[in-house]
Amino acid sequence: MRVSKFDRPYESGRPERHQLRVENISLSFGGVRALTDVSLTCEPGEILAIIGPNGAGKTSMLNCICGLYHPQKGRIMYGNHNLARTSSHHLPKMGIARTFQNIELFRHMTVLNNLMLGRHVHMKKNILTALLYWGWAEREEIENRRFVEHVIDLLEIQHIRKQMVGSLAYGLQKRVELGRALAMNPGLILLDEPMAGMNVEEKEDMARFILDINEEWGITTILIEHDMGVVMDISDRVAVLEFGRLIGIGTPDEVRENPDVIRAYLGQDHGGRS
Amino acid sequence: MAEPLLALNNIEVIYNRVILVLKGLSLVVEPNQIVALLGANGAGKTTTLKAISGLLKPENGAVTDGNIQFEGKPIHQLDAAAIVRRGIFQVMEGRRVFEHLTVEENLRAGAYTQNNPLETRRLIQLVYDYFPRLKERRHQQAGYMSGGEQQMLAIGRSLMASPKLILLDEPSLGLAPLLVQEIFSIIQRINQEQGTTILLVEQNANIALKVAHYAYIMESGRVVLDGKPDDLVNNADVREFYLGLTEVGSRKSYRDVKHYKRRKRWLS
Amino acid sequence: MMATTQCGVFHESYRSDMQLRPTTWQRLRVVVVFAFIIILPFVASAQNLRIANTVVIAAIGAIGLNILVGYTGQISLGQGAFLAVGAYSTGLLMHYYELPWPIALVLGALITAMFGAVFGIPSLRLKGLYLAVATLAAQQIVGWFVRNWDPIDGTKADGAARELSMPRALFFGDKLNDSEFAFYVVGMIALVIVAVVATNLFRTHIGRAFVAIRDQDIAAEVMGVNVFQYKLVAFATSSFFVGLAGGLTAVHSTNISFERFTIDVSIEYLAMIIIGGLGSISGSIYGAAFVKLLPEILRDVGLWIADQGWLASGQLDQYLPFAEDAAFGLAIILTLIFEPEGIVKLWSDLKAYFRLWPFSY
Amino acid sequence: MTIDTLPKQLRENAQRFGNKIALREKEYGIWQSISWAQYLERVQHFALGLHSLGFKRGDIVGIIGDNRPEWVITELSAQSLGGASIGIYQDSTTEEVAYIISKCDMRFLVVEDQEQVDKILDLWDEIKGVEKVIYYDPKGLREYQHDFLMAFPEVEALGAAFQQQNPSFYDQSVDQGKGADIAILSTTSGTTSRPKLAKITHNNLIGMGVGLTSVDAFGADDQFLSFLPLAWIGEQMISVACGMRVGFALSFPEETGTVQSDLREIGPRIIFAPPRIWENMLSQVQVKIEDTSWLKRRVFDWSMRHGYRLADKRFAKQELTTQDRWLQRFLHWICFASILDQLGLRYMKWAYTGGAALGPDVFRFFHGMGVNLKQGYGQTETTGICVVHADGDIKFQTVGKAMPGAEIKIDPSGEILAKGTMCFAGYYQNEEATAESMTADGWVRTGDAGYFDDDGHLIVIDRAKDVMTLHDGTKFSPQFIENKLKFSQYIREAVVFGGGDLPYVTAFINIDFGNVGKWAENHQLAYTTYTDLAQKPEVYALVLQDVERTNADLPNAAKIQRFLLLHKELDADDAELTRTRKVRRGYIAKNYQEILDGLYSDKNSIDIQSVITYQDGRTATLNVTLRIESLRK
Amino acid sequence: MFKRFLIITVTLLIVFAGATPRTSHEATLAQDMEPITVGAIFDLTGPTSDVSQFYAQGMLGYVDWLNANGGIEGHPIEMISQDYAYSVETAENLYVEFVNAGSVVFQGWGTGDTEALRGRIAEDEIPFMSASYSATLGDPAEAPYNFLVGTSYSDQAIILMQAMLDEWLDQGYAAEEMKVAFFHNDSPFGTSPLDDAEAWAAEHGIATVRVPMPRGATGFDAEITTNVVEAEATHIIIQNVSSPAALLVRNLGDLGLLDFVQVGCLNWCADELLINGAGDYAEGIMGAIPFAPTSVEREGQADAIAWLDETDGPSLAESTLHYTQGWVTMAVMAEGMRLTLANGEELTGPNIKANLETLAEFDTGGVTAPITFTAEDHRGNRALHVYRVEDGVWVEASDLIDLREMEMDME
Repeated sequence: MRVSKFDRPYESGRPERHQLRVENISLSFGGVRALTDVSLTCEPGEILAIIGPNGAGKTSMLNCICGLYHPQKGRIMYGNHNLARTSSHHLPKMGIARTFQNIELFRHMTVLNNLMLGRHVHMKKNILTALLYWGWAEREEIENRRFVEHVIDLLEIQHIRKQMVGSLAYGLQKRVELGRALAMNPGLILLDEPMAGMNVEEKEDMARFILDINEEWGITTILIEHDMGVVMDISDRVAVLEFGRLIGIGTPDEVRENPDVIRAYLGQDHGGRS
Repeated sequence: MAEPLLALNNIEVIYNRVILVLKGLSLVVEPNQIVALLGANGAGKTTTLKAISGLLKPENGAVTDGNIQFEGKPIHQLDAAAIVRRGIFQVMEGRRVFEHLTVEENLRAGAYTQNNPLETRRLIQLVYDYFPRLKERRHQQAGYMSGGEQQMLAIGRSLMASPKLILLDEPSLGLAPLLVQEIFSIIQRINQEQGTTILLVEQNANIALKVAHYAYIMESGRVVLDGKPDDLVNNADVREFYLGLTEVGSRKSYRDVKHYKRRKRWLS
Repeated sequence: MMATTQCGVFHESYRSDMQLRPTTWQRLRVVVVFAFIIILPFVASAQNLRIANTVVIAAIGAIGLNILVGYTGQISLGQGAFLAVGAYSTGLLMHYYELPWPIALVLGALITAMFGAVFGIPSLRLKGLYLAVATLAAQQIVGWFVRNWDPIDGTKADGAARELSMPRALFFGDKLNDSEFAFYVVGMIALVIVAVVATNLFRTHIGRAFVAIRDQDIAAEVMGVNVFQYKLVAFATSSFFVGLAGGLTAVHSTNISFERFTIDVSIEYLAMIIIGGLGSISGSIYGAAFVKLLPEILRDVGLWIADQGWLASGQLDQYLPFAEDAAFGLAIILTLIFEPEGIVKLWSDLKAYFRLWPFSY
Repeated sequence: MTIDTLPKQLRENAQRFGNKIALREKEYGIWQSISWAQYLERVQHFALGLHSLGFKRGDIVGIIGDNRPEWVITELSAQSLGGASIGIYQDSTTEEVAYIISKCDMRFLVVEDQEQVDKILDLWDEIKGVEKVIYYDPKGLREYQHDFLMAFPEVEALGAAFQQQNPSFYDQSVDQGKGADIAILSTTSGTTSRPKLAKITHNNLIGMGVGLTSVDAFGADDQFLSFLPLAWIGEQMISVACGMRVGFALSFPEETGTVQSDLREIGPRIIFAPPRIWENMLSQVQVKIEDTSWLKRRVFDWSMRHGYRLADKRFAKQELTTQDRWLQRFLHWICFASILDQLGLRYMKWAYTGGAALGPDVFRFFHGMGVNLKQGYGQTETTGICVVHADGDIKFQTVGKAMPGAEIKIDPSGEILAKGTMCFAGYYQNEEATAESMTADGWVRTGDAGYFDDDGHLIVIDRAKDVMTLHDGTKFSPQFIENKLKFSQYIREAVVFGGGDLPYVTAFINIDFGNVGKWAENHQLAYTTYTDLAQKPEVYALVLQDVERTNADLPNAAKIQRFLLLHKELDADDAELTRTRKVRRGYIAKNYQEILDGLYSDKNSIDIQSVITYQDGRTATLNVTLRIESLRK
Repeated sequence: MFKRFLIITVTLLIVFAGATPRTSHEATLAQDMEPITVGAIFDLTGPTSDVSQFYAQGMLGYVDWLNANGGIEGHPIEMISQDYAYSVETAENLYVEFVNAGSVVFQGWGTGDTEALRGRIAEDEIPFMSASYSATLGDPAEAPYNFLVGTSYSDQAIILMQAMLDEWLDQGYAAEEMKVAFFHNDSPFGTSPLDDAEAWAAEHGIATVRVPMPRGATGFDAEITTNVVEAEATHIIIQNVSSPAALLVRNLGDLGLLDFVQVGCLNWCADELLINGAGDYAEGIMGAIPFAPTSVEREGQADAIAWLDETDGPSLAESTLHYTQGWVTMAVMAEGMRLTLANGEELTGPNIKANLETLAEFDTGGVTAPITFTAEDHRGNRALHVYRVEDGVWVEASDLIDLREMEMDME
């Protein structure tokens, strides 16, 4: 069976997309408040950026959404599920994927295997067939490989397909991590500083990929990013956190003009490519 | 021209005995200057810094060819500790501070080459002058500070060794715009007031070219372009691939990025 | 970048791309290995074949341990215990239920798998050294059980010594504990199956999940891997193979006593996978061979040296056996210093050296 | 029914080979294949799709893009409808593209991706006649809402629907085709001026295929990787003409950047590549050998020494002794096999170089390693090739003998003339040029000067008009000197001037960055960029040695007296090379008039302003000071 | 990379160069007759090496002495031996190798290997002796080819208890007031005598308790507190090797219990090493010692003393009683072979077994009680002297206590 550039493999097998509603969540670690009464929504298909100074609680927010932290107060509703009370390994089944700020790839696996792990939830778990690698297990591997190859093509990482992730440059690792999340064929993707440590050229690539997955694959995207150029260009809406509180949310233009945001985060030279 | 403070001559770096990372890389750092090293990820910038500071060995890397001269003397055979004693201090990417120590303990740890307690006190005061925020948090555990404060601490700690040359690896990584501006203006002040030479690796070409006296651009383990920032910002490739400017000089929108790239020429 | 393939080898389907041995050379190596395996029993002396058999058993056990330690990153000091469970359950099944040995072997391995899964439970909370200590408990508990559990005595006419007396296992009329040839056939078939099956495992999502847990358990969790469940599966799978090795030890012996399954054995197996290469099936086999053959080779070399008359006979042999221990320790230290990734890395370096011939990158 | 057109051949092949693989493309990690039957089906659909869109007999479809199945499908589709295709180099500037499009009155364009679509959009106002632009890689095109844009599968779907309605239309259309119909237009390499469009007929292509395959009997099972631009006649000649004739599988690489590894995977048995490719491979081997360990280098040196000895024996047509043959096998086993493996040449049976002259040293090197490398000679006007070495009759100074079906003669002025089935049908809409290119009795003027040696092998001197008359009256070929210079591993490209009004011989030289860089590293010479390295006095001294070595074999008047190392590599984007990477001597002379003047003055250095062109058409000016090295006593 | 290969290879070679593990003790006196091959394994580096090394020297010493004195009917003995570090697996490997090399009899060492090889030697018909004295091994129905030269552990324990009981009664206590704690190695070796000993104690109204001694323990205070102090044991019998036994004795001494509790050792700790290890605390400890300690003079030690002297070896006292133990064990095996040859029979396992079974009241010069094997009983004797440590040496503390005689008396 030929795989064509005109295929749209992401159109089948993806869980339904829902609105994400974060409702009054508060999170604290032993008295230190990371998030205080934050509420926001993210509509299906939109790109929502979360910005804010270092330590404002942006990553904590993502961790709450994907089940790594459980907020003490509030709900995070995705469809009928309250994510605030769900273990993180259940999230992929609901179609939620994420990447990490400090790259949490499986360093001793090839790029291909990292991406194949993204397909984990789409594969049936049966240790016996796995051991024998007979027929069924092999077919399943091949089917999922096909999907993964589309991700590889999208992210232009063909040349490193069979390299160990640990040996790759930082920028490529970021790309692979995005690929791994994408391989899940999620409905909602959470990206934690996808462009940190990249030069303009690499950021352009990454922006292109994010737009591709958002517009072509139709994946709802929530991202944390410091580069205002990128944030203002590609996001539909921007949420601003400071000291664990939401101090503004709106379209890039609205946020750009918000005095609180300028004071806390942007500075005078805001909106520039810095 | 006076002898350069640091000169890398044709160094070749190989990791794990087979992976060639730097090939025939040469660059020169003049005293009292800020020299920026720009380039994409994987171009070998961090490797270059590690080659200078002797930190390749722990990562199974080795300078297999060429030499590195510091104040006219070869240092590429020395181990990391000896290089620090010669006056080169590397501030690692990702703000590696001692998380369980307080700010002040971190600074004292940075002064381990100092034997004179008076001098140590003077240096701590100096660091606090540059980074008032650190003074505010002097008794706080470093691990609980925000990314920007940790970055400040990492730079401050490097000052404690009174180095002649600071190797600064991506000070802006993961920092909010306001903080980036703040840190870079401090870096510039340190360079001007202390006369400390700085070799700066940075992805944010915009700000790096603003503070640097000279810059090198690396691609695939080689220098492809070098020159004064003023010249470089006029180079078409730098403008397009490092500054994100369009032909007429306005900022390109990230929405309009193409799926193909123009070939780079790297001519100047 | 290093090319991993050879000129003229290309894949027109994912199936062929995902094959284990795509190039001619790799296939040739497989043929050579199989030829060696088949010819060996016909040319080796009985005692050499016996040594080969101990290597075979050790290799199966080492593969099992490597699945847990090397691939999944869960350190275990309970190898001896798991081997004992395999050996005793196989033996007792044969003794009390008079099960044919192949069935007893498989059931024994399954019992060990369950046992392993139970001892994997602490891995939910414990990591690294702490988990190692927890598995050490398995060693102690099993040791105690073996020394004190009455049914083991019952296998003998009088219950003086606590050993399991093994009923005879026959393979085409030959006793497995007597005919080294017969055992070689059985053991080698088992090893080949285990090696293939374990290799297959790591081509699938289940095996990948194991490695993911080792490399980044949080990320694995976020990818939908139920980390705890998979750790238990890893413990069970590993223990299954270890139990099989234990069962084979049992059918290879006339009596089994707890002394075969002490903590020393656990450490010896860890040495095998460290020297051979963590996270590598073939490394497990190399390591098992190295650890089991090193003393034999040392002995032959020593003997040869003695034959040359280079050493005065008599006094020296009193303390020279320590050379064996020293060599052992040295091998582990040298491995850790020079090639922490083990023999398998040396081998792949060697292959790389020739693959890139006559270039060096 | 005779097979006189390529579409007929395709139909025949689909019948004969059925499910055997015809096209193979590295995509999504594997070599996805298309059988001959599928190939025909896709051509049918696409052709009928084009027909539905209004493609008429005699129309010309332009193709811009990397080598992909869609490229040849488009070509065959156009031919099936009685039209022709023209390949446009994908790195062509917008100006070049516009020229060709308007020259052909093109209505249909098939392009690869966003890059090419953008190029067309930029030109849209200039290229009025174009009706449809069909793309085959949709990446990044989701927001392009132009009516004239169509995806390749859409056209195929149209065609499939048409086929339902008119099941016999395609076959009728193919049957109407005649051998004398134009199959493709091919741009001449244009070292001097704007490209001309040569009309190549089906007869030409098939005739060329018959000729070449009768010299070397390719088979249906031989592998071939199509990685050179299909717009180039050389690529058309092997992959389309010969490939279609014998039915071998055509493989397309994944991307331009992966050609090396794709070549290695496929391990082709046939390759036709211009000298540049061979020179690159040599340079790659040289750099890597420099860097390898002592033992490995010794093994290589020893093997090469004996390899050369055996190759020379073969060139001299001496019988190899049993001992020699065993030595050959041993050398192959111990050294060459693995090098060839890494280069992807391990299973090479017939390797050709053509399009320009290959330096004898490079030629000998590959023969030393046991590669059956042959020179071919021809030009666009002779469908790429008309003279070639036959097996066992290889001489490195010559280009071999005329292929079956071709005749070669030298006219009194020394120009090489060719005649035969592969000679083209004239230039498209350019009677004047057509007339100039042929003699009255139908011989094609090649424009090259040459002669036959004692064995009847053709020896090509140079472009006839490049042959220079030196101040003492002797004639000399600059290309000869250039190739001699290029023997040196430190010299990548050279442009030699002299003759005519010029009082002595001079040269522009491009250093080989890899090898000179390596040399600099070994000699503790620090450098940063290409420009920096090229202007080092030490590098001048290094190159000087090679220039002197070249001079030693040259008559006095032809000796190079002054040279300089250029600050940048000659580049097709700056129009200094043709798209097939041949030096455009005239353009360079004009463009670098300042430098040339400097070479003929007493100055030791000159300051110049040089303009470089970026791919997107932007230009930038560089200010450089170039040193001049003088050999005058 | 090759540099590293080189370093590793060279280092390994250096290590190799230092090793000659297996030794062949061939005739030192020129003899024409065909040598007799005897396989033996010793623990020279393993957990029991402290005692096994002397046992090994004794056995090898006897072989050399015998060869120097005419061998067995003119045949020299070629002993092939090797360290097996108490690894059962290695023992099995070596057994197969030595039997293939022509061993007609085999000298084993520990309980682990003896038990593991028991079935195999019966099938291979190889007469087998070892320093493991489990009572089972003396039962030909269970272990047809095993022979016990020393008194079995069970018998040792019973004899020791008999001696203890005698003293206890002499001191005016009743048997019912006696309570024996068996401190034993936590292994088949350690538990081997317990069932029999407990049965005997029960018969005599003596209370008992088992106390396992964990391997590698650095102190036994906990065991002592529970099982001696709180349970008010009056006697302790140790079935373990010398080092842990010495440690136990020191612990007892440190706790001041030695004045209240009588300690006794079975043979693997009742030796010179215990005295070295326990120092003054060893005073008064009783020992069930089947092979006479070096501190008492026996006729049977004379040859060994002379041989050690002749070969400039260490003194017998330095070589401990395990030297004589090895010496005598080999001597008994040699006697079996001598009888076979003397009877004109071929030297095969079954023949040697049959001839050993004719051995009656074989005198070992007083080192052990006379040895008698029959087809029904492979326990060489069931008698020994109980010893006691006095002034730092073992002195005889009882007459020969012979269980066979006692049983016959009872019948």
